[in-house]
Amino acid sequence: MIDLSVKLPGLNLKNPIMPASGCFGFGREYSQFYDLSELGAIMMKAATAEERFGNQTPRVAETASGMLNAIGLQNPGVKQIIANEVPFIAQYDTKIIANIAGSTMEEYEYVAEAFNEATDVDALELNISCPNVKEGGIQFGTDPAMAAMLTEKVKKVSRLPVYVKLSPNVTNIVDLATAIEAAGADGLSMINTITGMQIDLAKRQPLLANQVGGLSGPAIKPIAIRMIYEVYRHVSIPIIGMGGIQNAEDVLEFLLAGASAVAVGTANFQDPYICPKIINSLPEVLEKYGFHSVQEAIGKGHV
Amino acid sequence: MIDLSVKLPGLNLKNPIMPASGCFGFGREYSQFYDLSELGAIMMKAATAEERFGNQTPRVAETASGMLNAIGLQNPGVKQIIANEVPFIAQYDTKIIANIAGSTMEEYEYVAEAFNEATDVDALELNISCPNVKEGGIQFGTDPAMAAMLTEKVKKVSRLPVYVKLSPNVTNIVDLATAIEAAGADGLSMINTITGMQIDLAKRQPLLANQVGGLSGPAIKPIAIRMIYEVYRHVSIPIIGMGGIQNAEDVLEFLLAGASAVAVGTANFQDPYICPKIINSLPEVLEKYGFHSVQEAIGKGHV
Amino acid sequence: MRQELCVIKSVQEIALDTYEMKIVNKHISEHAKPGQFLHISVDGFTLRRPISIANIDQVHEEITLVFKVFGQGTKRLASYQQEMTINVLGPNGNGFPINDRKKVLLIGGGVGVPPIHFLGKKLAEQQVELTTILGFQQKESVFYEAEFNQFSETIIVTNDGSYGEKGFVTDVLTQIDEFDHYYACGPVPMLMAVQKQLSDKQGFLSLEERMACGVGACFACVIPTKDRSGYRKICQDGPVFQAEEIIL
Amino acid sequence: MRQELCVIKSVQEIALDTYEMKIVNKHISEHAKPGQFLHISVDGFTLRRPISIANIDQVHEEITLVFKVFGQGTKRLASYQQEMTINVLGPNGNGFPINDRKKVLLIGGGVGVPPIHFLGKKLAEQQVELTTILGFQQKESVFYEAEFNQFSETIIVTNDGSYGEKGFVTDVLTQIDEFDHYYACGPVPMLMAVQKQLSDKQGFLSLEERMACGVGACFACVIPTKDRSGYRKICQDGPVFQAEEIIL
Ligand SMILES: Cc1cc2nc3c(=O)[nH]c(=O)nc-3n(C[C@H](O)[C@H](O)[C@H](O)COP(=O)(O)OP(=O)(O)OC[C@H]3O[C@@H](n4cnc5c(N)ncnc54)[C@H](O)[C@@H]3O)c2cc1C
Ligand SMILES: Cc1cc2nc3c(=O)[nH]c(=O)nc-3n(C[C@H](O)[C@H](O)[C@H](O)COP(=O)(O)OP(=O)(O)OC[C@H]3O[C@@H](n4cnc5c(N)ncnc54)[C@H](O)[C@@H]3O)c2cc1C
Ligand SMILES: Cc1cc2nc3c(=O)[nH]c(=O)nc-3n(C[C@H](O)[C@H](O)[C@H](O)COP(=O)(O)O)c2cc1C
Ligand SMILES: Cc1cc2nc3c(=O)[nH]c(=O)nc-3n(C[C@H](O)[C@H](O)[C@H](O)COP(=O)(O)O)c2cc1C
Ligand code: FES
Ligand code: FES
Repeated sequence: MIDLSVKLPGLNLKNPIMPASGCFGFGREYSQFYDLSELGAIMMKAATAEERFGNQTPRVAETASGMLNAIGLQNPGVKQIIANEVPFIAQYDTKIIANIAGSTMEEYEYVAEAFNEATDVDALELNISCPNVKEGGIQFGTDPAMAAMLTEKVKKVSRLPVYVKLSPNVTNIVDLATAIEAAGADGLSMINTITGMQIDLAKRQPLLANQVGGLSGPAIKPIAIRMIYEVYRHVSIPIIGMGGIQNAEDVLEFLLAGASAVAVGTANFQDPYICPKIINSLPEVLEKYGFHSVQEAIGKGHV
Repeated sequence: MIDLSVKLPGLNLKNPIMPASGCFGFGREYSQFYDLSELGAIMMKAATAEERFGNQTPRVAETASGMLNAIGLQNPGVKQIIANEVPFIAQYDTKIIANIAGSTMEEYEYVAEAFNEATDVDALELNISCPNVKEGGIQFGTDPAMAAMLTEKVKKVSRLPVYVKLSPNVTNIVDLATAIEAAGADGLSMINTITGMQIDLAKRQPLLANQVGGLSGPAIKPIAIRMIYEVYRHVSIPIIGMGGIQNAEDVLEFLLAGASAVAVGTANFQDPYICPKIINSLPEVLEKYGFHSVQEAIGKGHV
Repeated sequence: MRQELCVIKSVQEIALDTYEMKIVNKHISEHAKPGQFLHISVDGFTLRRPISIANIDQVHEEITLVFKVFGQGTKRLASYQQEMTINVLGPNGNGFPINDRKKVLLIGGGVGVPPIHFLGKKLAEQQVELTTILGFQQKESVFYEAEFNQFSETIIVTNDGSYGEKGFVTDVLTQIDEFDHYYACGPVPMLMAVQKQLSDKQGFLSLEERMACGVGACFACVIPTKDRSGYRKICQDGPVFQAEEIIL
Repeated sequence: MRQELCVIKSVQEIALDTYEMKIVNKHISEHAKPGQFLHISVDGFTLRRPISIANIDQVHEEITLVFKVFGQGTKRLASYQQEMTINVLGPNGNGFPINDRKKVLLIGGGVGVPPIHFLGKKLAEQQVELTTILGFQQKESVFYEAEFNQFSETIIVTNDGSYGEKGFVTDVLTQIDEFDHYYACGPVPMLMAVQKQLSDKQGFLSLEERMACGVGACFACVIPTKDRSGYRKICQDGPVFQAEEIIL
C-alpha cells in the first residue's frame, strides 16, 4: 500500500492533491462531477473584505500550453463566503484553505481575522501575488520587506496556520521566501501566475480588458519547478507546489523538487475530473519510480 | 506593395526577420536549406574572449510548447569567429549582429573591441542575460546599475551600435530597460530565456547537467509580449523582439507590442525553413490586418 | 451536465467557413434544451470551445452543431473526421424559457443562428406562431434558410445585400407584426441594437463571452446586470438572459 | 540532408513496446547511409525525435525505422497510422565508414540494433564476413533475429537470460574469433564496456544525445573528444565516431 497522506501545519491531508485557488470556485460546480471528499484539500477562491466585481471582460485568453486570466478577485466578500460557501464545502471530508487578498495591509488583516470565526477553515493562503488588481496584490508580493511585514501582521491576528503564496514575477524568489519564513509563515505556496499579455491583432489592443493577465498551465511548469527547487534548499517550512500540473507524473516532479503537496489549477478547465484522476493514478506512479509514500518523495530530486 | 523594410541604428533591414542568437549557429548549417540573403539579419551565436566548451550534456530538454537549454556559451572564441565565421555570413546579402558575452566586464569590453576589426559586422547584441553560465551572465542582466555600467563600457570601446539583450528574470523590466537606455544603448533586444528546470523522475535529479536551463518557445510568448509592451512605453530606442515566434501573426503581435524587428529562435529546430516562410507570409498578414508596411505596425497595439 | 464522449457522425461545410457537425450521444440528446451549449475539448488546446446546440434528433441520439471557423480551435474542429470521438461537457447553461408563448419573433445573426434554429423547432412543435429574421455578412455565409422555412416565415438579411434584404436585422424589424416575445442571438452590436429597438417587448438574449471552465467556477465569463447586484456568469446563469436584465 | 514529407506505409509492433515503421521517400532512400538518422517531427512536440535508419529498400523507395516507445513523443509516433504523412529532416549525420573491411564484429544493444541492421546488410553486400552480438533486456524485447541471421552469425544475449545467452553483450565478446573492425550502437554503459574491452581493436561507436536542431547549429548534442580539441557534435560530426576518439 502506497501511503498518500501528508502532514502539514494545520493540514493532515489524506492525499497531497487540491484544486488551486480561483480554479474551483467554492467547490459547488465540481461537486456535480464527483464527491469532493476525495480531495486532500480545497483552496477556495480569494476572499476580500467586501464583495468585489473584478475586472471587465474579456478576462481570459488562451496561449500555447497555457492561458492568461485577469479575473480581478471577483468574490462575494469574506462574510458571505463564511456564511454560504464554507458550510457547503464543510459537508465534505476534506480540508479547507481560505485564500485571502486585499488592497491594503488592513484589508488582509480584516479578512484573516474574519476567518477566525469560520471553524471549518483549516488554513489561510495569503495571496500576496495577484497580478490582476490595480492596487495591492503585486507590490506585496515582490518586495521581501513588505511581504514579511504583511505575513507578520496576518500571523498576529489569525488563529490559523498561514501559507504565503509567492509571486514568480521576481528577480530573486529565494530572498522573498526566506524573508517570509523569518516573518513566521507556516508554509509557502508557489507559484502564482506569471504576468503576460496577448494582443488582439484585429482590434490592435491587448485582448484582455485588464491588458495584462496571469499566465498559468503547463507552459509555466519548468519555471515553477525551478523556483520550488531553489526555495526548498533555503527554507524549512513546507511548500505547496503548483503551476501546470496535469497528471501524476507532474505531481511527482513537484514532490521531487521539494513540494510537500500540490495544487491543480488550469487543468480543471480541460478535465473536471482531473483531481480525482490524479489521486487515483498517483500510487501507481509513485511505485513505478520506487517510492512507497508521498512523504518519501518530497525533496528527493535534490542531489 | 507591402514594405517590409525597417531602419534601425546600424541596421537597414530589408525585412524585420532574423534568426535569434544561439539558434542558428553561424549560419552554415541553415545555408544548406535556403539562401541566407533572404534574411533581414543574422544574430550569431554568442562570442566570448576565448574558446569555450560550455556545459556538460544533457543540454536540452523539452517542455510543453517550449524547451530548456543550457548550452553554456560554447563557441570558438571571438578571434576564430571573426576569422572563420563572419566571412562566411558576409557572402550573403544580409546584416550581421554579433552576440557577445563574458564572465567579467573586461571580457565584454575585449570581445566588443575585437569586433571593431570585423568590418562586416553591423551591430553588437550584448548578452547580459544568459542564465546558463555560472559566472557573469545573469548578474549583469538583473541589476540595473550593473547593466548600465556594462552598457556604457561597451559603448565606449565599440565602433558599432549596441543592442542590449534583456533578461526576463527580473521583478521590474522597465527599470532595467530605462537604465540601459540612459547608459547609451542604441537598442534593446528582448527577451532572453526564462530560467527553468525539469526533473528526471527516474534519475531523481534535474535532467539538465547544468540543473537549470533557459525556457524558450511559444510557452514564453505572452511574457515576452507583456515585457515589450511595458518597455515600449518607457524607452525611445528600438526593440528587437523575440520569444516563441512561430509565424507571421506572431510577428505582427510583437510589432504591435512595440518591437521594430523580431528574432526567431526555437522555431528553427522544428522547421529549418521557418524564417523564409515567415518572411514570405508577412506581407499577406500585414495586409489582412490593414497595414501597408512593417514600420506602420510598430507600437500600434498601444491604446 | 456531464463529461461525455461523442462519436462524430458527419462533418460538412454548409456555408462559407461554416461547418455542420453531427455527433451521437444519448445523455445529451435526452437532456439538451434550446439555448444550451456544449463545451468542447479540441486536441492541443488548453481551453475548451463553447458551441451551441443547433438541433437534436432524439430518435437517433444525434446532436447537431454548426460553427464557423474563427481561429485555430474551430479550424482544428472542422478538420475532424467521421468516426472520431470528441470529448464534450454538456449540456451547459440554461436554455430559453419557452412556456406559454403565442407569437414569437426569432432573430439570429451569423453564428448566433444555430441556437435559434433549435429553439424555433421546439417552439414550432408547441404550435407557436413564428417569424424569423436571420442576418449574415454575405450570400456565401447564409445557411439553414430551408430549415427555418419549414417552421417559420423567414426573412434573410445580408450586410452587403448580396442575398435577401440588404442591411442589418434591425432594419427589417419594423416589417414584423405583433409578437409577444422575441429571442435573439448574434454579435454584441446586433444584440445591443435589438435590445434598444425592442425595449418595449419581452425578450431573451443569448450571449457569448470567452470562457475557461464553462461551468461557473472561474468567473471568466461574466456580464454586468442592471440591478447592480453585480455580474452574472454566462456559462452558468446564462447564456440566455432577459433582455432588460443585462448591460451590454 | 533535406526536409521531406514521407507517407507511412506500415506501422507494426515487432517486440515489446518496439515498433517498425516503413515510410516512403525517394530522396532519403537514394542517399541514406548506414549510421545516419532521420530527425522526425511529431505532432504537438517542440523538438524533433532522432531515429536511426534501420533499412532501405531503394526499389520501393522505402525506409524502415525501428523505435521503442520511451516517452510521450515515441508513444505518439507509434500511434500514427498507415497513409499519414510525417515530416522528417534527413538523412542526418555521417554514416559508418565501411570501405575495405574483411571480418567485422557488429554489436547492437536495444534500440541500438536498428542502425547496426542497416550496416550489416550493407557490409554483407560487400561480402564482408560478419558476426553479430545483439543484446536485449528480456525475451519479449528481442527483434530482428531472423533478419540478422540472413547475413551474419548472430548471438542473442538477454540481461535476464530469458532468451539466448544470459548477461551483457560484453560477456560473450571472448567467444568471437578474429575480426578487423567492430561497430557498436547501444546504451552508454554498453558502449563504455565495449570501448574498454576492445581497446586494442579498430572500432566505431554510434552515439545518442538529446538534440534540438539535429543539424549542427545549436550545440546541444556534444561529446568530449580525447584530443581535448573540445566537443564534437553528435548530430553533425557523428553520430558515428572512432572508438578511441571520444570520451564516454
Ligand atoms: C455560449 C456560446 C455558444 C456559442 N455557440 C457557437 C456556435 O453555435 N457556433 C459558432 O460558430 N460559434 C459559437 N460560439 C463562439 C465560439 O465559441 C468561438 O467562435 C470559438 O470559441 C472560437 O474558437 P477558435 O479557437 O476558433 O478561436 P480563437 O480566437 O483561437 O480562440 C481563442 C480563445 O478565445 C475563445 N473565443 C474566441 N472567440 C470567442 C467567442 N466569440 N465566444 C466565446 N469564446 C471565444 C475561444 O474559446 C478560446 O478560448 C459560441 C460561444 C459561446 C460563449
Ligand atoms: C542519433 C540517434 C539515433 C537514434 N535512433 C533510435 C532508433 O533507431 N530507435 C529508437 O528507438 N531510438 C533511437 N534513438 C533514441 C530516440 O531518439 C529517443 O528514444 C526518443 O527521442 C525519445 O523520445 P520520447 O518523446 O519518447 O521521450 P521523451 O523523454 O518524452 O523525450 C523528451 C526529449 O528528450 C529526447 N530524448 C529522450 N531520450 C533520448 C535519447 N535516448 N536520445 C536522444 N534524445 C532523447 C527526445 O528526443 C525529446 O527531445 C536515437 C537517438 C539518437 C540521438
Ligand atoms: C482563472 C484563474 C483564477 C485564479 N484565481 C486565483 C485567486 O483568486 N487566488 C490565487 O491565489 N490564485 C489564483 N489563481 C492562480 C492559481 O491558483 C495557480 O497558482 C496558478 O494558476 C498556477 O497553477 P496552474 O498552472 O495549475 O493553473 C488563479 C488562476 C486561474 C487560472
Ligand atoms: C539552444 C539555444 C541557445 C541559445 N543561445 C543564446 C546565445 O548564445 N546568446 C543569446 O543571447 N541568446 C541565446 N539564446 C536565446 C535566444 O536567442 C532567444 O532569446 C530565446 O530563445 C527566445 O526566443 P525563441 O522562443 O524564439 O527561442 C539561445 C536559445 C536557445 C534555444
Ligand atoms: S467560464 Fe468559468 S465561470 Fe463561466
Ligand atoms: S542538435 Fe543542435 S548541434 Fe546537434
